[in-house]
Amino acid sequence: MLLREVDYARPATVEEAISLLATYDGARALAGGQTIVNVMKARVAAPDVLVDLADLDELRAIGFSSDGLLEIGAMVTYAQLQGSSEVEVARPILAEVASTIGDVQVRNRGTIGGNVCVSDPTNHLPPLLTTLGATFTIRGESGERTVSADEFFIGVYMTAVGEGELLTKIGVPPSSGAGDGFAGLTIGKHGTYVVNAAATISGDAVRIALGCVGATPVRATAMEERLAGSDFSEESIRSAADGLGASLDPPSDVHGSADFRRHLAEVSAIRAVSQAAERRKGA
Amino acid sequence: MIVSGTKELSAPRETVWSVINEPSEMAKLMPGVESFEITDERHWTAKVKVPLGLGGLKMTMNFEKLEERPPEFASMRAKGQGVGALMDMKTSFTLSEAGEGTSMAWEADVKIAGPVGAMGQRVLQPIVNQQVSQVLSALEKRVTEAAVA
Amino acid sequence: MTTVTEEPTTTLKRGYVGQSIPRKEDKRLVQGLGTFFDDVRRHGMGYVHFVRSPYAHAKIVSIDVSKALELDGVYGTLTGDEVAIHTDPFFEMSVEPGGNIKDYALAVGRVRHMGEPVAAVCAATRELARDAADLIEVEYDSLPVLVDAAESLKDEVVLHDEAGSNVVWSGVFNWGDIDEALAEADHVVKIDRLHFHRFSSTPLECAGALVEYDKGTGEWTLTCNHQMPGVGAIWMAPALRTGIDKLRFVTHDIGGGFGNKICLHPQYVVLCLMARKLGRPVQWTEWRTDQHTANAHGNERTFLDVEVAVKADGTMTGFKVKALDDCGAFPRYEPLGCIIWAQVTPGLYGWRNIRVDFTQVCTNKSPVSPNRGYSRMQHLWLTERIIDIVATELGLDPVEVRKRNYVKAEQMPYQTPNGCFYDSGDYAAALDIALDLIDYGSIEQRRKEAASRGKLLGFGIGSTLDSGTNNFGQSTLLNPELQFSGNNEAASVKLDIFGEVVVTIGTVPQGQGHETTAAQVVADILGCSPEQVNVRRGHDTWFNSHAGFSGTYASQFAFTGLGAVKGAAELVREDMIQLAAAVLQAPVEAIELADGFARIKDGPEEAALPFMALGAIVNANNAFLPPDFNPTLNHRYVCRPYFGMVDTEKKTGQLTLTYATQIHAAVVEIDPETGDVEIVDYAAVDDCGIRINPQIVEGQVHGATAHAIGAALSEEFVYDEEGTLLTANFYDYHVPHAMDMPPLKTGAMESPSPVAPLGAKGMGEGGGGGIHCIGAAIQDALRAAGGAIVYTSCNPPHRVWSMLQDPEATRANVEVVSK
Amino acid sequence: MGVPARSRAISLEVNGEQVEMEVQARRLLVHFIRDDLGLTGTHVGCDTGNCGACTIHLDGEPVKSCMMLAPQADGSKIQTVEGLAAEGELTALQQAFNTHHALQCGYCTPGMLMSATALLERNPRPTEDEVRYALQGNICRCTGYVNIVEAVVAAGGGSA
Repeated sequence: MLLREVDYARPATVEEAISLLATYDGARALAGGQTIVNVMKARVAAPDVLVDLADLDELRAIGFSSDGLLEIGAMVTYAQLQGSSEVEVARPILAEVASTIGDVQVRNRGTIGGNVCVSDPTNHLPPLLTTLGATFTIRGESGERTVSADEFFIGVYMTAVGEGELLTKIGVPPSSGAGDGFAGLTIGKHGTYVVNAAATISGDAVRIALGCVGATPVRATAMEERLAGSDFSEESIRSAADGLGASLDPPSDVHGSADFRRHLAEVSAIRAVSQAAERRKGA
Repeated sequence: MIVSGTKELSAPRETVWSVINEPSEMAKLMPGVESFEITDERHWTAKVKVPLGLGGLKMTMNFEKLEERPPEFASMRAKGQGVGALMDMKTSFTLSEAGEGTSMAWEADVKIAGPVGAMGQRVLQPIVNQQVSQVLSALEKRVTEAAVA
Repeated sequence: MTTVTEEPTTTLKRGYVGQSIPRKEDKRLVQGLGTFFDDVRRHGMGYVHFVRSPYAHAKIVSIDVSKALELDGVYGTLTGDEVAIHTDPFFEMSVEPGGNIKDYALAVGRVRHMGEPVAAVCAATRELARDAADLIEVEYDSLPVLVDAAESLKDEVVLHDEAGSNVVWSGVFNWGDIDEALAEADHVVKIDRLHFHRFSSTPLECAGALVEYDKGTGEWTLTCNHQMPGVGAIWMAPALRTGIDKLRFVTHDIGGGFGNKICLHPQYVVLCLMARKLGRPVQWTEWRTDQHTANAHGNERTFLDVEVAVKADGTMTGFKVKALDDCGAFPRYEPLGCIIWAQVTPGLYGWRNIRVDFTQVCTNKSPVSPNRGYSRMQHLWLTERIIDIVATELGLDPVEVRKRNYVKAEQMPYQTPNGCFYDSGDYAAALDIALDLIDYGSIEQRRKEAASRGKLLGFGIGSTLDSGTNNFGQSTLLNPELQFSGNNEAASVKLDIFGEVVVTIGTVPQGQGHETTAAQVVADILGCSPEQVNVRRGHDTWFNSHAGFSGTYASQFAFTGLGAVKGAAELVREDMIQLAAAVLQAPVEAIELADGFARIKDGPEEAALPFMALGAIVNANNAFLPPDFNPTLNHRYVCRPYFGMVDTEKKTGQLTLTYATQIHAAVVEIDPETGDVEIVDYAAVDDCGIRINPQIVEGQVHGATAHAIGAALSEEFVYDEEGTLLTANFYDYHVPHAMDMPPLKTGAMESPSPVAPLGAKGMGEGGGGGIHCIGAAIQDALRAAGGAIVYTSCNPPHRVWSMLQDPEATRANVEVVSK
Repeated sequence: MGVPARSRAISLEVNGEQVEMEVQARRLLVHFIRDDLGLTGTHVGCDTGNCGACTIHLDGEPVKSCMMLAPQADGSKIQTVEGLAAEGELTALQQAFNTHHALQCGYCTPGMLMSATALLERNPRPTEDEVRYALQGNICRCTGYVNIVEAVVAAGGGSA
């Protein structure tokens, strides 16, 4: 409940934030703080310097890029995603999933950037953004780069955001008729996921990513291949999921054995794909 | 938690042995080692900071050599104490010749107690795997360099 | 939300008693103006932080506090060695071997559970105390860990060397003749193993205290949230080598207790030593993780080798069982749990032949402490599991089989095989109310409808008793040397100078609304409104309004607490009437107390004295009163219910006085693909006799139900084999939130207690009805998917899924031998 | 501006009054409110941000003050439970909590009130489901939420 001593800075610009992150050893960005403050309370991890991004308004914007990509600033809160007309128009699944993260208070503070940068395997957004084909823009002193989800999520609590770098925004392609689904089993309603799955069907192609079964979102590639061009009937979805569980090496914990997670991975994938199939245009 | 595996290394067994049996060499392979001190030939201490995105987990690790049968088998115990976590790890390596190279079978029994142990059930295994894979790729690089040198 | 209330049938005269008047406590609490112990500050106060063991079992090789002491702002430290020098081990209730256990305030030489306090440090701020704790270096040498009671029983590893065994207590309870009953039965149903899991009520406010030491008088003042200070003092004073008069407990508002704040004496002794050592006030606030890890779990109990005697018509005549109770690392309040269950030996049923072979052992887990439904809930779960397993195995209807076996209304008062008296109740009628509330007739139709959506629907009943006002004499069934028996509670009522009615109670409430209900009772007796009655918040030893075991526990406030309030108010009333009669020169029979006046019945308007006049006369203007007439308007009363003595040979006696009935019914839907259980309909019917304040009673029913639902579906303290608690916080120990809770339908009956002063039975603990009915409903739902038997009290999705995967594994646990 | 420091002079509005204080960077907002400002109505019920007993309004929105550092509140307006009945008159919601017996021990109540007040401000007549959704981040161990939900619905003029 009580933190170690820490230095705190609240930069006024993104450049200043990056410079602080690059200058100070053990500096970490502080976004909504809904994970990192808790971790610091337990003294499990202890950054030496917190760089509070609160004043960086440019990271709080939701808009569209010139080529129509939905661009979400890293400091956009879940509550903002819930209430955003841009998200509603371009990719409503983001608001739908955001509305089940944590609780009202957490959604008022927690940010999309924080969610992905924490890269906790139980988080909602990593698998979802993986299937949506999101891109992640990372800025450092030497410039800006944009990476895919596969490149972004490196491990538990590890992402492509390196020392002295900052995730500034996330780009999400608009649905354009695609159907998105998200399913899984939580501990209590809207609770932490035991296993989750996100699915996106765009034309004939389907992308499926599983959460809580590995260090990072796991793509169900075999299932995706089997479903390519399918009619997405319940039967074809179910048979495509066959063997998905066996292909995974999920962790065990108090909420489920590895076996239970293998099973839930199949169930979640089936449900996410079914939901996506129902929602795609012309379905 | 027991993690194990086999790693094929493209260096002669003696070279691999000389790296993994030398504390100062091993220290270079481990991620996040901030300082390193040899107490005697069987004991050494490292201060490490396990690099996690959230800010790093600081630990003081005390290593003890348990058994060695050059150039094929070594085991050691590492006890780590940090804020919020206690770690007790027993590892062993078995090296066998595989053509020009070496096949290394390794096993680690990792126990983590304290708040981290309770909080991190879901993530410890992936984190340990991450650490192990980093050590292994560093080892591969190091022994390959050593074999060339 | 539906609330159905049966119109109570009682002839008792009602005034404010019986009305749902809004609580007096609320005004301060809704403004954030309550005072909880952590809100209290003292000049120069230091904050205490405990250094806790990360190991479940280890020798302490060394403790080095020097680095902590070097930190600026650190006031001092305390270690187990100092504790061993300055205190004696706490009193143990058990006979040998458990009685030989040495339990100190801090670990001495060895730690026996994760989170056990090893050292304490005190500093100028909370943060500094924590910093300093991190600098205390403890070297441990780990020992083999026991996390399974059956393993403990082998004594291959022994936790307490001085006891020589992990067994705390064991004994056989044998009433009637179970061997004969089994021999004469048409069916014998055998169940190998049932497991009641570890959980606790986890009150939202954690434990803690502010402790001040007065060097001049040698007295300690503990501003705290201990819910049973009398018992706390009995443990603490001898350990501190002082008299009980040197310990003053003060409570204000307490953020929930549920029994989990009864065993705080180890931490409080540390605070007392620290306050004395440092010569300054010290305070400690427990964290949630510590509360979960190292304070107070409910008793975990395994039932082995159950055999039930059943007649061809479904009448059950008895059962036998081996109960193995796991009390964690130290007994503390135990082995009381080894007997408390016997208050409800037969549950609600008429079987007369019962044998319980009871053993309690230590393990390397958190110590236990009483927890809402203490020890009876575990036993009632057993009886309800027996009923439903027998029903499933023999194809009996769960409603019919209950009605056949319930004790009948006409049998009341009913003497149980072990000598307790069930005072009143009509279980079958209560069950009918519950069945109506959930529209029992439509279950099969709803089952079909759910099946069409791919869901498994199930229905279950939980019938329990909340036994109130316990007889401490039952402790002598465990240890005949113990000098405890009976029970009592005190209260004081006075009329002050300006006519204020002031009530002080000993009961240390933690949310049960005692200020309100006590005011209702006093208002009726003194003829004023509850607003005029000032019931002092909390407990203060210096009020002298408490008895030996004062506190809120064992569902007894309505009996002893209000009994004491009633007694004191009646004495004050007597004074007021006599005084008014003297002043108004009228016979006492002519005086009535009403509307804040003592007046002559049907007399002229001026023949009335306001309370203020009475208070002023006695306290300030009394020279004219005759020398032999001395009304005080200030009385303390002790309510001491009569129990009689227990028979330690036969293990019989009146262990408790009132029995409130709860009948719960649940309808659940299981998602067979995930094992997720959703409660789609729920009814709770409670009969606690006369309800002093029905709204408060209903609130207790809601709360007890929520605890049971949490326990049935998600709340579980799970340990790994190293003794690490895996559910040490609210992330992994999931308690129900507003979206998890189903709508609750409640119903009520009032079967007045013939033995209680106000006809009101103790209530509030409930009997874990939700645990039983949800387990039964899950078992019912699983009939359509392999027919697994529910063998544990906690069924989160992964466990339900396992039962769906391998129903045979659970069925192998049960065998029916029929003639 | 942006030099990292162990402490920070912060300035914020608390229940309508301006407060200025130097705080340690590591000080949790809830401890600042309770220990430094003496507003002890805001409670601490857990150490992981789950229970919501510490809920306050930050610039009008409910947040958990145990998951924020005090310096993060620099420049903001906060309201605590003590600010609800600032004029001494209970709000309709506070009154409904009393009438409907929506509290027992009262420890979760301040957080509940802050979450429910925020709900009623943006949705004056919430349904039962909306109330449950809005209160999901507040744990109560006494009431089973039944009367709390009922009180909030009633305060909004509806009936549960």
